[in-house]
Amino acid sequence: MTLQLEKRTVLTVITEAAMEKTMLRDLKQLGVRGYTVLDARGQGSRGVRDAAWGEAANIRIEVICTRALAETVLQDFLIRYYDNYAMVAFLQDVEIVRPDKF
Amino acid sequence: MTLQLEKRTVLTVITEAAMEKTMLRDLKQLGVRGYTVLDARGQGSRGVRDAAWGEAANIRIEVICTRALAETVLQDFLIRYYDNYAMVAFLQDVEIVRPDKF
Amino acid sequence: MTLQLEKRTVLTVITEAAMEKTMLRDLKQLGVRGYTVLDARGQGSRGVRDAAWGEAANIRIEVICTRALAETVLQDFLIRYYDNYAMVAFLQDVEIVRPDKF
Amino acid sequence: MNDVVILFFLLGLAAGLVRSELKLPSSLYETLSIFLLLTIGIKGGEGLATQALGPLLPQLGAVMLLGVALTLIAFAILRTVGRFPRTDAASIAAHYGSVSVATFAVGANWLLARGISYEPQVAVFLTVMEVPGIMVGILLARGLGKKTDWKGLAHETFLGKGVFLLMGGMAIGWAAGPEGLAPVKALFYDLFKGALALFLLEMGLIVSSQLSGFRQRGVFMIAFGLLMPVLSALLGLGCGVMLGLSVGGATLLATLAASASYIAVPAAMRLALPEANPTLSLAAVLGVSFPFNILAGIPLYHWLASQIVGAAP
Amino acid sequence: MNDVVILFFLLGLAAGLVRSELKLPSSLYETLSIFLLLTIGIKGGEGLATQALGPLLPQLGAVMLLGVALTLIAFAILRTVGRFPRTDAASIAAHYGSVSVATFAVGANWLLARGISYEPQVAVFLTVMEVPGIMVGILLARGLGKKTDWKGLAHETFLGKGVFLLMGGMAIGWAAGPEGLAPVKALFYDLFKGALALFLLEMGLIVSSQLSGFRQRGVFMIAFGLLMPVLSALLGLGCGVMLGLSVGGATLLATLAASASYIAVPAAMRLALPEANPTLSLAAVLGVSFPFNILAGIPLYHWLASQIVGAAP
Amino acid sequence: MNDVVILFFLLGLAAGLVRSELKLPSSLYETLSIFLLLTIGIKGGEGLATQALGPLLPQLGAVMLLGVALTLIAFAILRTVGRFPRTDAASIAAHYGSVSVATFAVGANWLLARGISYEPQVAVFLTVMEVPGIMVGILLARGLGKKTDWKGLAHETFLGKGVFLLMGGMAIGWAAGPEGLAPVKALFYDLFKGALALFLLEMGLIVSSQLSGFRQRGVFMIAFGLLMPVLSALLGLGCGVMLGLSVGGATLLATLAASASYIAVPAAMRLALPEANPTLSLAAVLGVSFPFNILAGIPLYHWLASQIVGAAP
Ligand SMILES: Nc1ncnc2c1ncn2[C@@H]1O[C@H](COP(=O)(O)O)[C@@H](O)[C@H]1O
Ligand SMILES: Nc1ncnc2c1ncn2[C@@H]1O[C@H](COP(=O)(O)O)[C@@H](O)[C@H]1O
Ligand SMILES: Nc1ncnc2c1ncn2[C@@H]1O[C@H](COP(=O)(O)O)[C@@H](O)[C@H]1O
Ligand code: NA
Ligand code: NA
Ligand code: NA
Repeated sequence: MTLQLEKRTVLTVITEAAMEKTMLRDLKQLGVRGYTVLDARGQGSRGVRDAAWGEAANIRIEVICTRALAETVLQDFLIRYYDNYAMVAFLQDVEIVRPDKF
Repeated sequence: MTLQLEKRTVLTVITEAAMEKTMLRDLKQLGVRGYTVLDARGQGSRGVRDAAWGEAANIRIEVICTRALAETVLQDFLIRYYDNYAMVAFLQDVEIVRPDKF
Repeated sequence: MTLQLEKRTVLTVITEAAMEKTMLRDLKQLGVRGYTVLDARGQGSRGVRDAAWGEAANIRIEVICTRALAETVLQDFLIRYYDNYAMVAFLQDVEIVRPDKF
Repeated sequence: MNDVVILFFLLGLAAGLVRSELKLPSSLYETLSIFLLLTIGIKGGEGLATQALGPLLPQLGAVMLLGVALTLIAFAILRTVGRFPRTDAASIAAHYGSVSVATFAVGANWLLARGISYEPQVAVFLTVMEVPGIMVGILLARGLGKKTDWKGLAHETFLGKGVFLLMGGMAIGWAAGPEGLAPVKALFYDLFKGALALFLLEMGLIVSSQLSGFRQRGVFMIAFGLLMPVLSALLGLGCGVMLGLSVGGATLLATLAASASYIAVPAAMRLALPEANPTLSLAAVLGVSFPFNILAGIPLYHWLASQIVGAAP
Repeated sequence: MNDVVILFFLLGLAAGLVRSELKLPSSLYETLSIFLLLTIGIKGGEGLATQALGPLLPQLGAVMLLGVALTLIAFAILRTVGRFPRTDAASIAAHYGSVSVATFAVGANWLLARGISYEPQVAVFLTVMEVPGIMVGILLARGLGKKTDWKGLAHETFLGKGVFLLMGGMAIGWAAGPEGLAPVKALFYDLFKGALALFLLEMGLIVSSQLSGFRQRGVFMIAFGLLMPVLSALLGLGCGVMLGLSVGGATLLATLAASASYIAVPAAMRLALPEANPTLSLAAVLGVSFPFNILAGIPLYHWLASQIVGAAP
Repeated sequence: MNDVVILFFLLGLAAGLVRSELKLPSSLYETLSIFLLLTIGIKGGEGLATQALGPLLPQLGAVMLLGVALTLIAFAILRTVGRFPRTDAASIAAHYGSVSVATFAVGANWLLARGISYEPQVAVFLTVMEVPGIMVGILLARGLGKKTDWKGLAHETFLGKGVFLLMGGMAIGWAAGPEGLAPVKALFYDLFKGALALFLLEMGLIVSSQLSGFRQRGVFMIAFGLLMPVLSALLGLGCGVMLGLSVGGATLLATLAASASYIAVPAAMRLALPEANPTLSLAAVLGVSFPFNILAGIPLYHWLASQIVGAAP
């Protein structure tokens, strides 16, 4: 048996921890079927975000989905959040198994 | 001096925290020489996995190795774990230095 | 409106937690404008690094920037740290929006 | 019944049910469980230090048999009445044949608050009763085939955090004795009830998160989650009378029998019987049996114990 | 003024200012804040258990109006004197119309250390005063348009960690009463001041990290951060006298009025008024008003309260 | 010798050796170490508050010289007898020239449990003795060249968590005095021994994880890890007698001299001497010297101190 690999896209969003609930809700509304969240700290154009204090922490959200959906989500997040929140987002190609999952 | 970059593959597995010890043992048996583990939370086809409670948490395992080994591990994990455990896995190409390490 | 995606490179460094402050300072000196740090554990050629004890923990630093800068940083870290510290580093291509940020 | 620690459980439950943002840091939960396990062990060991250990061995044998019996009974009910597939039945039965440290802590606290004493070896019972459910459950599902990694499993069980901290605490309590323990009592003894209260706050949150598991087989699982503890408590009481325990001791043994594991057994079943559905068992154990035991079961078992032990010759 | 808990705040501040490596684990900060919120609630509830709840309702109405008034006044000052854009003015005003639990805890501790008693319902005031600032602030920025997700916001506010733990603690304290609480007092009461000390150590670190926020509009923000609390305290004192509070109670109500939120309101504003600059408000609240209140404000408010309440007929 | 806190260390060690699943959350370890550092500082400061500080300065000079001497002696032994490369010898020597807070805490606890008092300034000695080992170690490896970032290193050392919390605690204890500290003693003083017990549980786990470091140069490192502390303790005793310390004070100074750093120095060496092998030093310090000191060393140093100090004119 050989591996049946298919191409998908992973969208990674690094943003303020305070946005977790809101963004995960948006993701579901946009049709995403799964996501993974990690706690993070960092620095960017909006200063250092690294605190014991939850308000000043970051999260890193990872979503594997089709290219089209990834672009839709990214577009949507750009419009809704990019101007007012500390946020970075990027896309990468990945190979997955079980394509029906994503 | 210019950088000597070589291609390798990174296999990422997101799964139940309870599987950490077992899967890391498997990785070594399959010949993997290094790995990195992060604590994670998330949601997928098997529901929300996000709890203070260790049993319901996720981990994210990352292994950099040759394409062939990555596919062997993925194949093996697919057969052994995919049906019964919350699990997502994917492959990506990466460029590394010091190819003797991986 | 269609998404304006541009290519950049993400440099990932997995290393000893004790190096966090030093490496982040180096990154800034080399001209990097942002980074993200995650707490990690793992194993490699320098043994298991997985402890309650901060001295034996890992971090995972992620920097999105131009290809050229990523290679400069990698080169610099290779010379400065690779021989004496537990460290793994790799590059990946990513697609970003808002290219002025990186 | 209106012990203050129970109010914290209800608060956590309410927080989960109304979807409050309340969430305890996971390291607080881990710290509290390490603290409770160590303290229960230390208290048990301190008690054992003042008595002969000879009569303990047969008692341990008896309670292990009790655990085996409970697992087999649960399995039979789940297979015949519940018509569950073999593996699911075995996995759920293993949960009910084993014990819950949190339930034990609430029971011990309930007795202490009422000035009812109990034999220190009940803490040892707690330790040994974690094991039989797991072993019998796996045997019921797999038979004596070679596929099960018994060595790894024994390692998991005996060297898992729960059993290790209980036994370790016991060794410390036994070796140090009442006087040796004095310097650390301000932490381990004086703060025990407060720590239990915070722990139950988190338990309330956990319980509320398991209730969605009743979507499948809800009615049967709820009935089983209520009746199995009562049946187990009766057998536990019988065993307690047989071993000559006091009213307090018999109550606690009944509580142990009635309690079902939600930490050690789920973890062991994930590894040994991966095809068993973990949602079902956790919903029954955490969504029904744990709340039932701490809210209504313990007073009931104590009432039964005082009837039976008083009446026994 | 040289309460020992203040020394911990100064130590944290010093650590931040000299860029020491000192950093508390984030789960310790979370644990301490859960602990403080629960304990303040429990103590308030315990006090309420011993008195009639009838007169409470009009008092709650009065302090909510006080919160509304403070928000409107702050907004007017920020718009006219400060010439801030509408949204920024509304957001900063919301912070000052709301309250800070940490400031309250230091104030209550200050009174207790001096043997000055206060009415238990002040803890209830703390809970209800979290809300008006947020609501009025959003109305000021957005008007009554439909764009604001009021339902989500109400959920955030009432079921957020802060209000939920305060109200939950109150319910527990009220239901258990002084005797029922006895078993958990070794944790919640005896360790309160030590926990407050550690919490203030972290507050010192947080304050030092916010000082860079003064790069913009520094002079005005510092003046506002000093004078707004004093003005608010005077209104709080007036309200306290009107409600017939004791000197201690009036001091605490003045402290609440003077305090500004740095947890619930910033989070709510991030979601409801994302274009408001969060750095400005946090710099004023944490960099000026919080230290001012705990270092100089509380003694001042107490002195004022003893003048006014003593003089009131 | 059978202090109860030592039993927790042995339990942690056993857990590591039998590869139990036991693991404390990292934030618990961090919290406990912050707590111990602060408390040791506070206690020292409280003691100093009641005495003149004049005679302290020459004493501090003496113990810093002691630290320099210990580093040089260790370096000489490692170079000549051990035939280590220059950098490794310097790095290991720096560990042994510096001190360990955990060892100090066990020593102070040992004395307190036996009602033996000691001079409060020994806590100050602890603070200043962290530094010379690091400085001398780097000088031995690098000479006075410009390559070392002395400024960064001084920052790391003096503003690192350890020294900062010790000095900060001392300042608080000194400023607040015995009465001012009363409100926070329920946390910092009453729970000290319990916290030390939990901390030593984790230390046992850490020690067990370092034992694999003996694969290289095992025999020499074990011998060095046993004998160097005894030699250092003798020098420490001599210094204590010279400073006119009591038996308790001399015992603690000997314990400090005998102890070797496993937090501040390894971190400093990683940055300043990256090519030194960190595994070797940690194996010796944690795998041999730390257990030796807390299990056998402290009683031995006390016995020696009582012989010598009693005999001194
Ligand atoms: N160039 C970058 N590479 C990696 N992470 C970044 C980068 N820029 C920003 N970030 C992360 O994204 C967060 C928000 O970025 P910003 O909106 O630029 O402040 C930061 O706190 C970092 O964690
Ligand atoms: N599409 C996805 N993108 C990113 N992470 C996912 C996705 N689906 C699942 N996951 C992660 O993988 C875990 C297990 O997935 P599942 O087996 O689908 O429940 C989830 O808890 C998530 O953390
Ligand atoms: N092949 C690998 N794949 C993923 N992570 C690795 C790999 N090798 C090493 N690492 C990570 O990098 C750290 C340092 O590696 P090393 O210098 O090889 O000890 C390890 O502790 C792991 O977290
Ligand atoms: Na049971
Ligand atoms: Na206010
Ligand atoms: Na030393």
